[in-house]
Amino acid sequence: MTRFASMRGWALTLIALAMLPFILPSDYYLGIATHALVIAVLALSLDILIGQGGMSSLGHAAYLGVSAYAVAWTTRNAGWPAYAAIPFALALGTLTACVFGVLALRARGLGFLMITLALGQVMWGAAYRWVDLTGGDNGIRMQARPVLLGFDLNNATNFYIIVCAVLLTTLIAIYKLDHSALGACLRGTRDQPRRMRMLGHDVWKIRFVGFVSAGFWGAVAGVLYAYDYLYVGPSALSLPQSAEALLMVVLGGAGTLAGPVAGAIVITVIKTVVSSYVDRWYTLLGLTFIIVVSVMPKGLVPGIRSWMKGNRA
Amino acid sequence: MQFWIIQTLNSLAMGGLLFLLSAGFSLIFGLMRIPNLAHGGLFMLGAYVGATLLGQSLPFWLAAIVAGALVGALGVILEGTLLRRMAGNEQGQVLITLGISFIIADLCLLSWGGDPVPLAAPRGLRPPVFLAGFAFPGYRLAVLGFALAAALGLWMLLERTRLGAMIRAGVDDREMARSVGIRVSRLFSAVFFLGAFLAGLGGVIGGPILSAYPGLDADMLPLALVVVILGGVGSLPGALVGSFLVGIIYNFGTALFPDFAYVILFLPMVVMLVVKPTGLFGRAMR
Amino acid sequence: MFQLSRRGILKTGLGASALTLTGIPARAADPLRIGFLTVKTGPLAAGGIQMEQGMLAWLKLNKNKIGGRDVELMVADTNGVPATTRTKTQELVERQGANLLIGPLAAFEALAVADYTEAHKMPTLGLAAFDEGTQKGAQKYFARPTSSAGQASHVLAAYCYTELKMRRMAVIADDFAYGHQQTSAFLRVFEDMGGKIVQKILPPLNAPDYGTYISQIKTNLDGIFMGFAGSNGFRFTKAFFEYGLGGKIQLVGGLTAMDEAILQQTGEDAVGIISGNFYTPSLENPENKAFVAQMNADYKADPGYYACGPAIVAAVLDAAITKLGGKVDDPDLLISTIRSNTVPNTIRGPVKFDAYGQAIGNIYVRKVTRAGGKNTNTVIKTYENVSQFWTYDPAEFLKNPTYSRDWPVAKNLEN
Amino acid sequence: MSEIPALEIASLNKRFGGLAATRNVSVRVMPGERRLLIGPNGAGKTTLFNQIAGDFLPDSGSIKLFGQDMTRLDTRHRVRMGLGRTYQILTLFPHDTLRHNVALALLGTEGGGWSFWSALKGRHDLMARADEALGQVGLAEVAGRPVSQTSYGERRRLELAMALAQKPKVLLLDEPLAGLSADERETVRLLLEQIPRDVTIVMIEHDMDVALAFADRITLLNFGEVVLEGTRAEVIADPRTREVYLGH
Repeated sequence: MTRFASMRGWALTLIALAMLPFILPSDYYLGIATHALVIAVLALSLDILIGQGGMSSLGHAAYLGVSAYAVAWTTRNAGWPAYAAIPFALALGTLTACVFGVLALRARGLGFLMITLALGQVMWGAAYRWVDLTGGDNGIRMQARPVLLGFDLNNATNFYIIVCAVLLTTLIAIYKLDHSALGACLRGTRDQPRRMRMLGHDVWKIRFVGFVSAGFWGAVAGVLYAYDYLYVGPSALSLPQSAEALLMVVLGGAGTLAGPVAGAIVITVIKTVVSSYVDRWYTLLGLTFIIVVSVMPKGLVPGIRSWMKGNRA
Repeated sequence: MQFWIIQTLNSLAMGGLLFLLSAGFSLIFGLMRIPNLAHGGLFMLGAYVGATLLGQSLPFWLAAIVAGALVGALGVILEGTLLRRMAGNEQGQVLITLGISFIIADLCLLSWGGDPVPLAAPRGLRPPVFLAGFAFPGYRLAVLGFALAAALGLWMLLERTRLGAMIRAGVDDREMARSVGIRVSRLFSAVFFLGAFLAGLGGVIGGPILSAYPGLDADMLPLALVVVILGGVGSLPGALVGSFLVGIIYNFGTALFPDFAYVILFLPMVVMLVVKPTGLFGRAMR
Repeated sequence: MFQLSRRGILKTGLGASALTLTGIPARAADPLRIGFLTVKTGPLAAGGIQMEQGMLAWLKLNKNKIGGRDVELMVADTNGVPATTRTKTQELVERQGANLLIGPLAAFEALAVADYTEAHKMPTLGLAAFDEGTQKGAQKYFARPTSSAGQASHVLAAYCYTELKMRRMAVIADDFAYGHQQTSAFLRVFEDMGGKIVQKILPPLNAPDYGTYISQIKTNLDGIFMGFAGSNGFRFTKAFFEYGLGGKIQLVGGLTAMDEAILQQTGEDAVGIISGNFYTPSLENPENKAFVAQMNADYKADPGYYACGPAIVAAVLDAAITKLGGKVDDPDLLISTIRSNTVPNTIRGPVKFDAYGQAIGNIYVRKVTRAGGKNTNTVIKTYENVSQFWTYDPAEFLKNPTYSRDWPVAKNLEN
Repeated sequence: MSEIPALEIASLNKRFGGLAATRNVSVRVMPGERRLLIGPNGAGKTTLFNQIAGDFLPDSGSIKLFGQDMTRLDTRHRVRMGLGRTYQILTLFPHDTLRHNVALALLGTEGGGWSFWSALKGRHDLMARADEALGQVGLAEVAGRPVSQTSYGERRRLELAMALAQKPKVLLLDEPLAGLSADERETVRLLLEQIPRDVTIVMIEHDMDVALAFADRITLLNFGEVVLEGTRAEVIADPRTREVYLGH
């Protein structure tokens, strides 16, 4: 029953997303929808760590940033075509996650949070300072989005469709991971690492694989980010970006598929739409953090679900 | 030779300032396991409030204490209303304190505007002191002295008073503290007051060097983090040694390896976390 | 090419009045929709708020009219984050139907939206001082009535060499593009004239303390050039005095190192500091006097680098749109009119544009004086009609790399 | 008998701060043997288990499984060598089904935990073997139920099923009967009896009625030290046993 209800919910959501280009009055709104869904991929990737692995990271934007820089640099400075730039960016982003994983997985809980934060700051510092490679604070611009498989991504609707498709792929992959043996092991290491060890599992390796797959999907978000904004600068891998991704996950509901997407949409709307009408939107964003965490500690999606259940009963 | 002497003095003076910044952060982190990301905001708020009080021609040291107390009171309110309910939920605490820091930053901007607000040092401490042929800012030496005095005071508080004994017990083992009848909630309020008080006080004392400006919070918070990670969580000697260590790394590091200035503090932090996650003086975190 | 021919046509007959008579009359009832990109939250908000204040003060003085049309000012807060800047730009252009844009504040923001505004043929009046905007990356729909990053540095270097007879100098600047470009421009002219930059210090933008850097400064210098942004110039100067160096070495500042926003806070320490800028509130022209009075009345502050920009932009726009009879529908015509105009009476003095969209105008060398407890950047020498290329040939100039951390190479550093 | 012991602990020492938790402990358990560890609370029984399992390393001494040294090995390698363990305090995955819990145990020893695409539920062979293991402990009917909806006794049996599913050669049982009703004890006792003799068992248990009947040999620990070791009768008869328990 609930399974059916949730499948129906997903189907409706997907149809709504697919209809968006025809409903929205202008490319501007479609652009905002695109931004939200791009960042939703980042939030989803972080949720592999948080929801399944129980590891809150404050350096997750690093993979987005590295991969976005890789796309921009190879496209702009080396003239690579997209089909070369994208795999390279994904590989580089994933490699970054491997290095981060080796360093950060020595600790748990707060220690883990602090290492990821420090590593993220190091990456930010490098992006800011390594001007030859990154253009420093000026960042790297790209002229145009590529044409992929005859699909001109410079058209807002086309790009939106691609982003939707990638988001859907991410959702399916995470759903599959969630129900796979690895997903089960990952949750096992989250809840009872000692027990998992006693059952013969390589806890470190399981966490590492979870960490790196989160990094991979973060890198996927980075590719989309680079093509979405056609610009990459240090702010793409800054602490606020990482913290925002964390907030999106917690806001929407960690460990759920819909949660991070909902969180990404809410935060994007506050930042882009609400900020046009409310001068003190920064305070509002802070209040959102506080209210959501205090009132719905499990996040919007589980919160609303249980509220609806309560109403029905 | 002069380079080494003056950079050492710089390191020590900056270490003193960092100690005032991070002692409270470390206490709260150690006892309550709250990574208080609003600490930079509280420090900045202290600086702004201090500037306003100085504008009312309060004496400097009184302004520092009043600003500290006001920020401390705010800390107690935040702890009681928002953070206590989040006990044990680190992720929730991180996000709430981050939210608080956003609000503090935005309201400071609203109240004091965007231009930097200077804080005047006490008149007698303004002129440079001449030591063996070169000048060194008198106020910075005073800050170093004050930080050492504050460290001594805190040490006395922690080692010689009943409150201190309870705090230490709580840092070591919270369950144990509870089981021997310490009212942990009241203790937490006290610690949060103390931590926020130190942040506010530090903001005023650091004011003549740093001045109050938007972004001061974001500039200071990472420093507090680095100090605490290097020195060890919840350890007063750790915070003191960590502060001086960061002062030394920053001053000599940026002078000797200018290309690494942007990451000079985070690289040692990563190394420390990987090699000795508890920091120099810290005990294992659960 | 296209620009030039368009300009040619304008010059050879189609005057403004002719256009109004022959073209579709502008509907004066419709307001002129100006998208204003600024920063009102986050660490860059100080400048962004002043930017908005400057714009509002000018509009108030001019009865909310530019080129005879009512203005609808649409202010967007970018938070100083380029991704947000891009979204906000899209909002202003696509949703709010802006006729033109003013801003954004920071160079990296401007770079992030440059391709977008070009692609959408959106006339953009730039404020951020970055050399790319009007040099190698010069854009068609862009004009900057303020200055490039290096424009005032060139002048200042010449002043230091010629008037102050300085020969050995150090440069210190924030370690980001704006700081690099200011110092590199200074370095180039100073060394081309025969001076030596013997020390180059680049503290990180978010340096918590300048003590360590000040301790490194050589003592046998004729002067120090400061390429600081935000409050860093103020913080550096204060520390400079704390370390007992005040008055011993002449400080010379770029566009923002001694900005009005921090001038009063710096107190007596500021006295005697020399800086170069395209504007200063003590200018005697009537437009400026009225503007400064308005700023003082509304915000109790003298306009500085950030506040003056929009007022200069507004005057340039006013002239161009008046010439066009209020008609702004054709972006090509609007931008070419802006660029081909000479505006005699902005608050910074006369403004005209070069072929790259950068204003050619006065650069003022100023010295801080103090009277009645108030600091003033007093003009001590005016260089007229200064190009962003200084005295270099533009074509030759553009063959070189854009000013950066590493170019021109400082050949005379002593360690 | 020159047979290689299933588990051989030699001169093991472990100190925590100033406290000696394990003092020069040497124990040899022969293949197929049922060994009971007894001793008052704090005698160091679970600490010893933790060191055998590899939760932490001893300061000195050695631990061998069938002659192979594993003193410094990772827990998971010990498990692969044939070590199994149940816990005194239940540490199961409460939101998952019993079947899922056993499947995790199977994945631990057999590998195959790296699949990130195919659904765990769809691994029919794995699930069948998990059901089989649950059948052995009489939990076949509730295999699809989440652990949180089962009784305490059922969870104890699930612990056993998870350990047995891994086909251990040496099984450490930490108080398998603790907290059970008389009926449940009897059930578990029967299950323990049914474990074939190719599994060597070392058990900590306070329920002397069951434990003494089950054990071949008994080791008495106190203050981290082996006080004595012998057959059931020897240990019961020894005055030191009374001393340790009554003197405490």
